[in-house]
Amino acid sequence: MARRLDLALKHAPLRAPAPLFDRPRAARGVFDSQTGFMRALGGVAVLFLVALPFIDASRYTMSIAISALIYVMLCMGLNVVVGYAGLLDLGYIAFFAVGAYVSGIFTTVLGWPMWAALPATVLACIIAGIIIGAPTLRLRSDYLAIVTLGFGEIIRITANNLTITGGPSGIHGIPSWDFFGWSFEDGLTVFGLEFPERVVFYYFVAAVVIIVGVIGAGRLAKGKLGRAWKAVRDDEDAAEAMGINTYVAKISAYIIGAVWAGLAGQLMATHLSAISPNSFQFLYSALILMAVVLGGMGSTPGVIIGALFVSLAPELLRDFAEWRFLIFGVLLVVVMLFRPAGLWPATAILPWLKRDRPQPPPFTSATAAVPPSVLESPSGAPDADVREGGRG
Amino acid sequence: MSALEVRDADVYYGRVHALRRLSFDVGEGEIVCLLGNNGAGKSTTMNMLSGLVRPRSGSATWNGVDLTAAKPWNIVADGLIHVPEGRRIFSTMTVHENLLLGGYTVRDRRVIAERLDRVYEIMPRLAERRRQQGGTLSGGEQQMVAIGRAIVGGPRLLLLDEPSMGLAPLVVKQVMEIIAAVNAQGTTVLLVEQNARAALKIAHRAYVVETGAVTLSGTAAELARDPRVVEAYLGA
Amino acid sequence: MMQLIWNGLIVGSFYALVALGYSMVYGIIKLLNFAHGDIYMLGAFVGFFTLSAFGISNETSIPLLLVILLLSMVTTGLIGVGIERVAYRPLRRSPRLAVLITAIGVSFTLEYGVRQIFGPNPEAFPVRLESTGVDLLGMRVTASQIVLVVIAAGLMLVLAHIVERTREGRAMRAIALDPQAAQLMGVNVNRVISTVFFIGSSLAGAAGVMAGAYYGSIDFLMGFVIGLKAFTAAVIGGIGNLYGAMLGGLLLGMLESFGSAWFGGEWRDVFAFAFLILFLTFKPTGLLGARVVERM
Amino acid sequence: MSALLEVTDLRLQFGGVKAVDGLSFEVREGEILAVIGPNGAGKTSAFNCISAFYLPTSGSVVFDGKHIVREAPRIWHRLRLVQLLQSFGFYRVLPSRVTKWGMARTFQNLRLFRELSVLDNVKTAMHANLREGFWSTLLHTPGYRRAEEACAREARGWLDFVGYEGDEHLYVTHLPYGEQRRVEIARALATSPKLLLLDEPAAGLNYNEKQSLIELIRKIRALGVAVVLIEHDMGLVMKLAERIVVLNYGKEIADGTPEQITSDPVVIEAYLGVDDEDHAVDEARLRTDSDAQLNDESGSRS
Repeated sequence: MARRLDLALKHAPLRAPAPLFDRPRAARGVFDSQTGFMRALGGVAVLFLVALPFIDASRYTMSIAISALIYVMLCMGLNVVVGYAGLLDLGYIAFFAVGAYVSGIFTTVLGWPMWAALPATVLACIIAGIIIGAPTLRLRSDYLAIVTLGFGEIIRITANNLTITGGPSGIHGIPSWDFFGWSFEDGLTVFGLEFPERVVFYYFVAAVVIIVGVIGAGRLAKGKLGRAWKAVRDDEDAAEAMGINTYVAKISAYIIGAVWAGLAGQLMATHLSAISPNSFQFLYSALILMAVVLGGMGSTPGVIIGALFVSLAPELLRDFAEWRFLIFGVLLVVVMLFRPAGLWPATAILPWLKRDRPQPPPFTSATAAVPPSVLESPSGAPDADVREGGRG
Repeated sequence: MSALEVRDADVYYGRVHALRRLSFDVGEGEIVCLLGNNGAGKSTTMNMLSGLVRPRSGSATWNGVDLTAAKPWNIVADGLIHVPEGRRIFSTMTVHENLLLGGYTVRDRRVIAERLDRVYEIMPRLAERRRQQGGTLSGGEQQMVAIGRAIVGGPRLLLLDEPSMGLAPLVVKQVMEIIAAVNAQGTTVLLVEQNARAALKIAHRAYVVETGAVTLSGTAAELARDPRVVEAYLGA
Repeated sequence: MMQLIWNGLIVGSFYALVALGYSMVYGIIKLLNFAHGDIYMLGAFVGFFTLSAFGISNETSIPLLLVILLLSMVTTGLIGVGIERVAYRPLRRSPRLAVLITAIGVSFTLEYGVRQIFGPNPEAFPVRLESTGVDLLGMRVTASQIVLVVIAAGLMLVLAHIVERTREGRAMRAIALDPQAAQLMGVNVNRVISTVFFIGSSLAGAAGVMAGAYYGSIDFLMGFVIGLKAFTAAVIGGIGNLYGAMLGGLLLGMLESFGSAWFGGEWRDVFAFAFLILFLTFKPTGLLGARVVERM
Repeated sequence: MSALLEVTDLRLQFGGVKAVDGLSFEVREGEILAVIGPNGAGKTSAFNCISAFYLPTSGSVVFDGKHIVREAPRIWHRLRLVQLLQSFGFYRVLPSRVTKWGMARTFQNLRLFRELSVLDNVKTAMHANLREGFWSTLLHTPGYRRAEEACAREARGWLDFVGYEGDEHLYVTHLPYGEQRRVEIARALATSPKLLLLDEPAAGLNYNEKQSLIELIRKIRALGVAVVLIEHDMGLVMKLAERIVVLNYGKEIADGTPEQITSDPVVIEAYLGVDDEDHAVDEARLRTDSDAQLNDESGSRS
């Protein structure tokens, strides 16, 4: 067993001595562990996703649901960049645009089927991620914000001015998904059940992509790459000192974020069958960022909640649609002032698990056998933890 | 009657307990020294006195004024001036501008001019370099600017945080002479030092601070002979 | 050629005025005040509101413009101080990302607040400047343009005097270098920061009124692009450096003027942003900015 | 024994300030070396150069036969593009690479990853040694699970080694200061180093904690890891170090065993200070008497 584990590590000059004692295994139940509960919650969410069309398959509901799912996908991607890697991206919608336009151009101008445009979309997004990532690697967070914003504007204005992108009116007649001669347009009858609405198919495609996207981003965040991102976010120098190439870590965060947004862009292009530069204004970058921040940067459930809030709020508050950006603006300030980590912070512990957490242990050391000197503080408990504050 | 009284001060940085019921006094006209290693809580004490951090409990009063409630700028205006660790002079401003900033709380231009003259008199080296940018000075000169800046503010109590830090022994001696001279002109001095040897030479009384609390106190001469101090701070 | 330079100078002086506030605020609390461009927009709307309230429209009087300018400057200055007090001061010890996001929130609030009050459509600015011009050294110069450049230059000179020569200006520079040490000099940091916000915001407000009078129409999103451009200008000049901000503003104005002439007006913004990105990649400290040694 | 780290004529300038000014020393395999000197003498700057965080103005640093300072071709110097290229990782060794070569470090003011748990902090340090790809992470292949398990096991091993007995899932900010110091050392060890640089590891620790730190550093040495520490606490240095390098003004002024250092007049003048009972500062006396007093002092101690 131990040997098999060793193979999972590269050869290194120094290995840790075997653990001295077994630490208690983490609980695995639904209600007595954080991960168990989150998994159960995820399962419920997936069930709900699958069940929704059977509850209400009206065009309106499905359409809203699809756009909400697209928001979730976008937010999960931005969450990788902002929440995990700590890189503020204010032009995130540009990657969405790249995905939508690339798939739109490949299918309408070149006449490729939609599934064939998929690799092209991903590739274009990877390139876009590198283009924006590379020059910004050494910039400070605030410069980064402006550079990404500028990048977003460049993409939008370019799309507005080029002929291949259809100029201000955009691209129309983007085909839907089709497989081996059968298209979503055709409808389908399975075992006597009729699926006439293409929008329902889109819903399922979107749901599958989003489930994969959410789980994938979550898994990446827990592995080696995710730890590297979080380390870069918390302390870049310390991350370098731990052997993490921070350039690579940052670029990879950009690329993953770009690919997620690109996939969302392709979903949207096929869903609406038309795209135009107006859908890619700075406003939307800000909205997605807002969703991530409101929900809780770096927290999957938080980000999903934020995305659903931002996408569904205008529908629920139809009468206040005019006010929504004002409300969002105020909300953003208020959340930052009073709950800077968001509604469901990444560091949140389920309330009923909190009391099980042991308190920080008192300083115990078998080696401290030497009696304290006369200079030792008379009141000083052995767990003294003094630190000079003013040092920088 | 002590000019400065600190009683049972507790300071926390987040969960870190930096000062633990720290108490000491400084009398009018004295040089009192706080000795201790890195991280013992000396700079925290200074920051508490100048209003940069607030104690969670305990008191610090100066001539009856409660320092724990006052704003840093009011404390300075009252003549309690803190020369911070690492000198912290304004590197892209000239020596003269640095000194002028020291007189920020002084409204009367004549008073400022008078004090500037005094600073240039005590530290003629600064007069030579008055147009030079602070960042280009040597460590010793920067320390002089930092002290001079405080003098222009008209201190009644001078808080000096590690004035000898990073200075050559000869320069340390000069700086200590300047401090003694300032004190001789009637300014009370609270000196925080790791360099116990240099500090105990000019101080009247001293306290040893460890892990945020006073562990020993006495006159400078007593402490310089105390075997525990010799072992920990004077001996090598 | 001369015409391009002159046009660049006009646009550049707007950029420079807004960039100054950006740069001052950044220099003193290291915050990219995203809402700064919207203060410019507010300046224009304050002028519009006051003039409309008095029923004035289509005036061309310069004294009236100056009165409105002053009024807008005071109002936007106070709004700037208020924003700092409410939204930024409580976050002074927070991570920079949090403050930056707050600033975006403030920007949204201002933009869509104005939209709720004045509506989404552009409004005609009531005071215009006559645009009959004279030919001078091969360029067409109008009286209004000269007035604008003179006002902008005057404001910048006053600001330079305050920062370089006065006690408060010294305190500002000190806070920018080391806020804690400045506090130990007896500087009331909160008050000085408020002053900086007042000055920066009133300059942006002045630029807004001038832009309204110059272009004739104002709308609630007019601050967004100029905010970006002003930031670009501040960065090109070296953020935190006042002369840098002026220089950067004028330079960017020229660049755009030539860029539009060469590549076509629709590519003007692409040109400006691409220049910013390249510039930051190769010289993040800007033209006059100090090299920052990152201490560990 | 051969030298593990060789520093030759290292110089570092910030603007006009010479932070490190011609420093040379070497570290042999498996020894404990202390670097002492007054505050601001350039110790931390030298550390930062050695671990490749700062690019020295000149000089060479060779670790385990590999050069940490790289020379750029002259043309780039002429074009003044060296800094730009270096900031993108050309003509320099990134600190992460140095860590992979086997040099680990801690920081003067604790720099743990604040939003990661204790265990994740240590796991992060194993980044370079973990066989874990993009697809295996996405698909949770058996290889990924094994790597994660091995990583956790190794991390726990290091936590046990440094004597951390608390909950591994706590956020580091919830730990007392002394425990955080331990976790930081565990994290540095998890990079699997041959040389460990400790920057003021005892700052802010109380007496008991210092004693256990001494034990810990001895244990680390017993693993065959060389340790270099910057420290102010002379008591700790004297107990631990086999060799001491004394810096002043960025220059090395002495190098020797603790006994040699305490009796070196140059060191005493620059750092340890001279025992001068008189209150009045008397320069002449200080110069003439210092040697005699020193001899007294060292005599009485030994």
